[in-house]
Amino acid sequence: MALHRELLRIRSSEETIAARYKDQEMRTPTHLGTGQEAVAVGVCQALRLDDVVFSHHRCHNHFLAKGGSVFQLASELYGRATGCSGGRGGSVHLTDRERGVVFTSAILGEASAVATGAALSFQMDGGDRVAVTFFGEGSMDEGAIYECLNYAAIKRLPVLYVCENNLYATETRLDVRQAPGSDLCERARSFRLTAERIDGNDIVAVLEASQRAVDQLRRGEGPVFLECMTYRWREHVGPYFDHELDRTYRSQQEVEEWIERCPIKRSGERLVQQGLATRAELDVWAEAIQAEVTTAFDQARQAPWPEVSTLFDFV
Amino acid sequence: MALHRELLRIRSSEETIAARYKDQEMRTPTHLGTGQEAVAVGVCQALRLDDVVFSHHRCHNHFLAKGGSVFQLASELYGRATGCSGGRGGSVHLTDRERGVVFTSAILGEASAVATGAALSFQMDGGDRVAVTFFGEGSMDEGAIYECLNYAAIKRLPVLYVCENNLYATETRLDVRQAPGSDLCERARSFRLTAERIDGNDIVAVLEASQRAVDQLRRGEGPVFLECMTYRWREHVGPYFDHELDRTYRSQQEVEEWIERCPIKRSGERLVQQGLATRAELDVWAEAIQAEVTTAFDQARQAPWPEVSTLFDFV
Amino acid sequence: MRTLTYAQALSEGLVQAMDRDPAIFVTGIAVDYPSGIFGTTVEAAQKFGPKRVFDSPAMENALTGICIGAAAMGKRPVMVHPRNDFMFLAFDQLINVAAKWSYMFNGRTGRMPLVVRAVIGKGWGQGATHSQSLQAPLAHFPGLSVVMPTFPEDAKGLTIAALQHDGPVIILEHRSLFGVTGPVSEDPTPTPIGKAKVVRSGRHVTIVATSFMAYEAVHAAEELARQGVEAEIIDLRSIRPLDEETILASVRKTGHLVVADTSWELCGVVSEVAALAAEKAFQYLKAPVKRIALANCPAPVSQKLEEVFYPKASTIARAALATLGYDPGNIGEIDRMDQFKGPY
Amino acid sequence: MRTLTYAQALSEGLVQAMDRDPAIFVTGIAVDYPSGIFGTTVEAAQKFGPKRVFDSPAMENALTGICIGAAAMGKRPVMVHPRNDFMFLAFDQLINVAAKWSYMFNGRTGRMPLVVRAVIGKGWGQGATHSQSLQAPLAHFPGLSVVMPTFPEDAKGLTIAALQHDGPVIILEHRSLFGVTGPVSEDPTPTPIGKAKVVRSGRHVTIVATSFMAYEAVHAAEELARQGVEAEIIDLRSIRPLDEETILASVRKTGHLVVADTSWELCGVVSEVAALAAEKAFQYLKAPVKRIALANCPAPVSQKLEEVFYPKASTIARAALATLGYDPGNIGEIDRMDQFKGPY
Ligand SMILES: Cc1ncc(C[n+]2csc(CCOP(=O)(O)OP(=O)(O)O)c2C)c(N)n1
Ligand SMILES: Cc1ncc(C[n+]2csc(CCOP(=O)(O)OP(=O)(O)O)c2C)c(N)n1
Ligand SMILES: [Mg+2]
Ligand SMILES: [Mg+2]
Repeated sequence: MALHRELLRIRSSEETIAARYKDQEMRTPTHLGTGQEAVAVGVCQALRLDDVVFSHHRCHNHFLAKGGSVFQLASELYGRATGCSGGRGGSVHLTDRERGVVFTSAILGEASAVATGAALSFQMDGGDRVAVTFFGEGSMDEGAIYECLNYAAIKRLPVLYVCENNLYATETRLDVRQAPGSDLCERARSFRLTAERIDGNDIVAVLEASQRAVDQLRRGEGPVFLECMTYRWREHVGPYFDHELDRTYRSQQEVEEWIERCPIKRSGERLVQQGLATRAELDVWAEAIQAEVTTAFDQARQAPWPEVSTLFDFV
Repeated sequence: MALHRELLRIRSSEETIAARYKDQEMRTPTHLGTGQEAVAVGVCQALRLDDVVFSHHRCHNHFLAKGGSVFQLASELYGRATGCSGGRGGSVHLTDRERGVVFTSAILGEASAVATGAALSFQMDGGDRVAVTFFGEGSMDEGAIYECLNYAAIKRLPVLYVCENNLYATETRLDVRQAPGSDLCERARSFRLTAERIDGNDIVAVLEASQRAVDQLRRGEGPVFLECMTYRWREHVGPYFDHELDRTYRSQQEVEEWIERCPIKRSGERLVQQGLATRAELDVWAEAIQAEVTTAFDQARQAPWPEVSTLFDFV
Repeated sequence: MRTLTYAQALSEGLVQAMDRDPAIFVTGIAVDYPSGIFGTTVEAAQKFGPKRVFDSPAMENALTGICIGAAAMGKRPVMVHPRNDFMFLAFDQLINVAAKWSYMFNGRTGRMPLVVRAVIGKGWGQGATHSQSLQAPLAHFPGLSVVMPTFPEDAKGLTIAALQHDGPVIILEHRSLFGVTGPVSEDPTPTPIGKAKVVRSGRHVTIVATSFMAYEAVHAAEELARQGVEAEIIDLRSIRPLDEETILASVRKTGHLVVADTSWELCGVVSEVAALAAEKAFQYLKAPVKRIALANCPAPVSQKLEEVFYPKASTIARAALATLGYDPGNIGEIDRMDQFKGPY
Repeated sequence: MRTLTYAQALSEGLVQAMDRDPAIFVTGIAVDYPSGIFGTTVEAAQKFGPKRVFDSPAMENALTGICIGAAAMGKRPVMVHPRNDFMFLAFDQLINVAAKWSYMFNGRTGRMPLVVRAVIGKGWGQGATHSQSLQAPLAHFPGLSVVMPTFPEDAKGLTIAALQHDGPVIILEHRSLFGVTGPVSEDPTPTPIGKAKVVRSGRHVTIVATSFMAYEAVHAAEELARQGVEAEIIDLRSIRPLDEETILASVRKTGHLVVADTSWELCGVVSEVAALAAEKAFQYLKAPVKRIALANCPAPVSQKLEEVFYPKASTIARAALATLGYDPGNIGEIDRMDQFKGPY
């Protein structure tokens, strides 16, 4: 139930951004995670507060799932001083050290290397903290990721590589970026990582696989690669659905099939089947959460701008 | 027999460099290929004049095996205008376009990407030319190589990746650079290349594997990765044997075992067994070739320096 | 002459060059999209098809090497970076291979006709890693040509020139200029690489500027004219090779120099031009040179901070007045409202 | 005070810092070899063992990110590049991540105590891709500190300072200086980052130089003294932050400026310093500034070409005489014979 609430909180936040982004007041290129919430929530639920996560350009889900606040996210998008990064980082540069969100970056591969380094320091310190890096299958086009996988395997670092395979990099299909029959898990295994492909839209499947992975990491048995099959509902960057802008790189039918596999819908149905909640209750939760989110956004929009005098702070 | 002569020509050249380098007149960091000759000769014998090769810092073998001249190599090392690169490139920057030696580079990964691009242009032009890149297993530590393998496999480029696995990168053992049980061919296969590991000190094995590979490339059936197991006799850079400088990163015994597996000794024995030559004849060849090589080096040492007035040519 | 936008001019230059030279191909991420690098590769993709305009995985490092290899074999690759910030991943190939290619082998392995296009500068809230301008670090290295078209005619002209050049050329295109319109000749007239352009002549002060700052300088000059100051505006266009003569001739005439660039000051283009004057036109300088660059910090996202981070037309005008000893105070509201619409 | 070589000083600084701060570790290729980066990591490796000094695969890009991640979690990584030319592969992480780290998140994700050591400059016949000096491209970007020790005391002092700094610091160490000896204090005295040093004072001409060129400048000054010219030598030491005051104070005093750096001119350190004088000490300049840099081409290998490619003590001395209007002709044979022994 906590999981479902988390899914709802993220979904409402992203959809609220989608609605408000069109006002041209959030002046920061934004990549919405609608449709991929189960990966973020499933993985983060398997983590402790002192575990750390790193993410790429599509990072809102991960920031929120690890405990980041909607108000701080909204403030960051509005460029306000109350943003998680003081309004300086924007949509793609989120952080919340208290919650273990260390670093997100809009350049492919960067955050995965940084996460691998966090794991190196955890290993040096002993203890059983783990580092997680969320990235899209597009990062598997970059050489940097293989340097990371190799290094993590050599040193058996406690790092979890979570690849959200949503089939597209911007508007580019997999077949432009991988030879026929490619298997990302096989690549990871060739570097001697444990690797598993799962349904990224099934919150329970993600949670269970993450728990297995995190247990392995805490036992010091080497890094894990999780390939989570999922799908981005909206355009690559910006608030619209592709069909609203007549984009044709993927078919409307394909999009709708994936919307059918909505991770939240599935989570809700499961709760209902298991008698843990009624449809009515789910709707009540959804409305309550949407109300909280709306308030957070309204407050963020009223929040103060950064002082011009702070321009040179923290260079 | 031609193969054996080629092996001898390369061996004498490298050993002549080793002897003369100590005079401090070849002012260019030099990585000798002694012990690895069979890879260069076996692969290049499977190529046509209009095929092209690319190499890394340990490139003398490949330059010579593709038809480069000993005099031009020696001149390059002596920094003379008659060098293959006019004395500007030094040991690690050799070229001979007429013979199909395009580019060699001392920075890991560079030449493999450039070779992949040559193959792209061959594919665009139609025809059946192939590009070959020689590199050490150390390049498999760099992300760039995986970008190349992925790209070549996606486009089915006519490029042959020849990895000379001599077990060390400088003085670093494989276990520092690869997780236990790693298999470089498996990595290449995970990107959907055809991959094969062979005995790089067996000239016939290398030639046959190269012919199979080149046939596949000419047929447009996609790139091939050859892992050639071999061994560097002398120090990583410079003219000495490691034991002469009391280096301990590898055991004297290991070195001697590999010297036992000398590719030239094996090739000679094969010729004798097959009755194609007598030991005496082999020695005669060796002396004749050594004489030619000595002359080439003597001439190179007498060759003119580049004119100072040419400093700014070809910027 | 008909007017085109900067984006249309880039596109036309590319298409005309590809028409004449079948060795040219275009690759990089998103080049074959309907949105085609802000529209600049769309016509080329339609006209020449996937054999000559093709998408790629995100692999900046190796893809640069691949383009170099293709160029070595006789092609003229155009590699495009939707953001020049990604190009750091290609610096090894660009600087250690392409820039050295013809020199290091004494010309024996041929020339290196590689063209790299990259988008620089601010859109809105692009932040610290999607808004940089890498001309200075790139131009530092002999063997590369680095050009920065400001006006549509040069967007086309430098594209044409780069695609006729036989060494590597990097074309840096400013995001805020893509919509700017200007006259562009129909035929493929190259803009010479290594030649700056006096876009407005004047006798009181020389303003040397690059890319979007040259565009801003023109607005600044109009305001200055209203105040009786005749500024000579030099659009640098090429960073390497640098057109020393055009700069020095102007400084000798005006004795006053303001330099404005889209990047930072330290070891930047502004310092290069100022140093040139101090070394080779020293006797003619009547006042200290003035450098105008980005605030000395990474680029913030928040609009309130962006406003003070980026220099504007008014910054240039005030600096010009100051070097002339006039009161920089009374500059009218000359800065254009930012009309940019997201998301990028 | 006892004298140490530059290499010994680098080693001592590292060891003393590691003694005091258990968070420091050293990695990069070859750091644990018996030859340990020209001897500079050998004692550290022996004393602190493989947990704190460990070899790595050749993976400059990700390893830099890995060091950044470790630094973010409280370590003080020292990443070493046996040649700074390999560092291009790390530029994305260094410039887009490390340099932006603390600013882009408004300090909320902590500071970035990363130290990167890299060997620059000529050994012998290192050629175009193993002899560069990347201070200018790196210093261009706010968020990085870039230092270049010349004398052993600063080799130690800047190592100590870098390992106490809470932002990323890049230490560029010149290959030709490793054998140079000089007095070095026993205790861990940091050399302040951002402070240049007047290594010789004089009233006729200011010579601002970096790294090996500062070393050469000292020799030049001796010859100049023999000719009655008192040169003030400023060893820049830090490129970013740049010590404007020390430079300006000297220029105000002498009115003559020569700048010499180990890299190229265009958008280089020589231009930065010349521009600074032209902007902020203009009234005091009595003659054009003179920039001394590498020949405007990649580095050739052949000894005969290397001899004319690299500026030397005599180049500096002649330039100083020229700016003072004296005959630069009569400079004695002051250039030291190249004693370098191979292979690298
Ligand atoms: C090094 C680098 N190259 C290119 C880009 C441009 N870019 C931004 S997002 C993106 C696609 C990423 O796709 P993926 O990793 O699958 O993540 P998704 O957007 O699908 O969630 C690209 C190519 C970049 N940000 N960084
Ligand atoms: C990008 C890069 N990183 C590091 C180096 C330094 N380096 C030169 S040779 C070498 C080892 C290469 O080993 P390998 O590729 O196996 O070739 P081998 O020397 O064994 O023939 C290294 C690390 C380099 N040249 N380029
Ligand atoms: Mg994707
Ligand atoms: Mg090896």
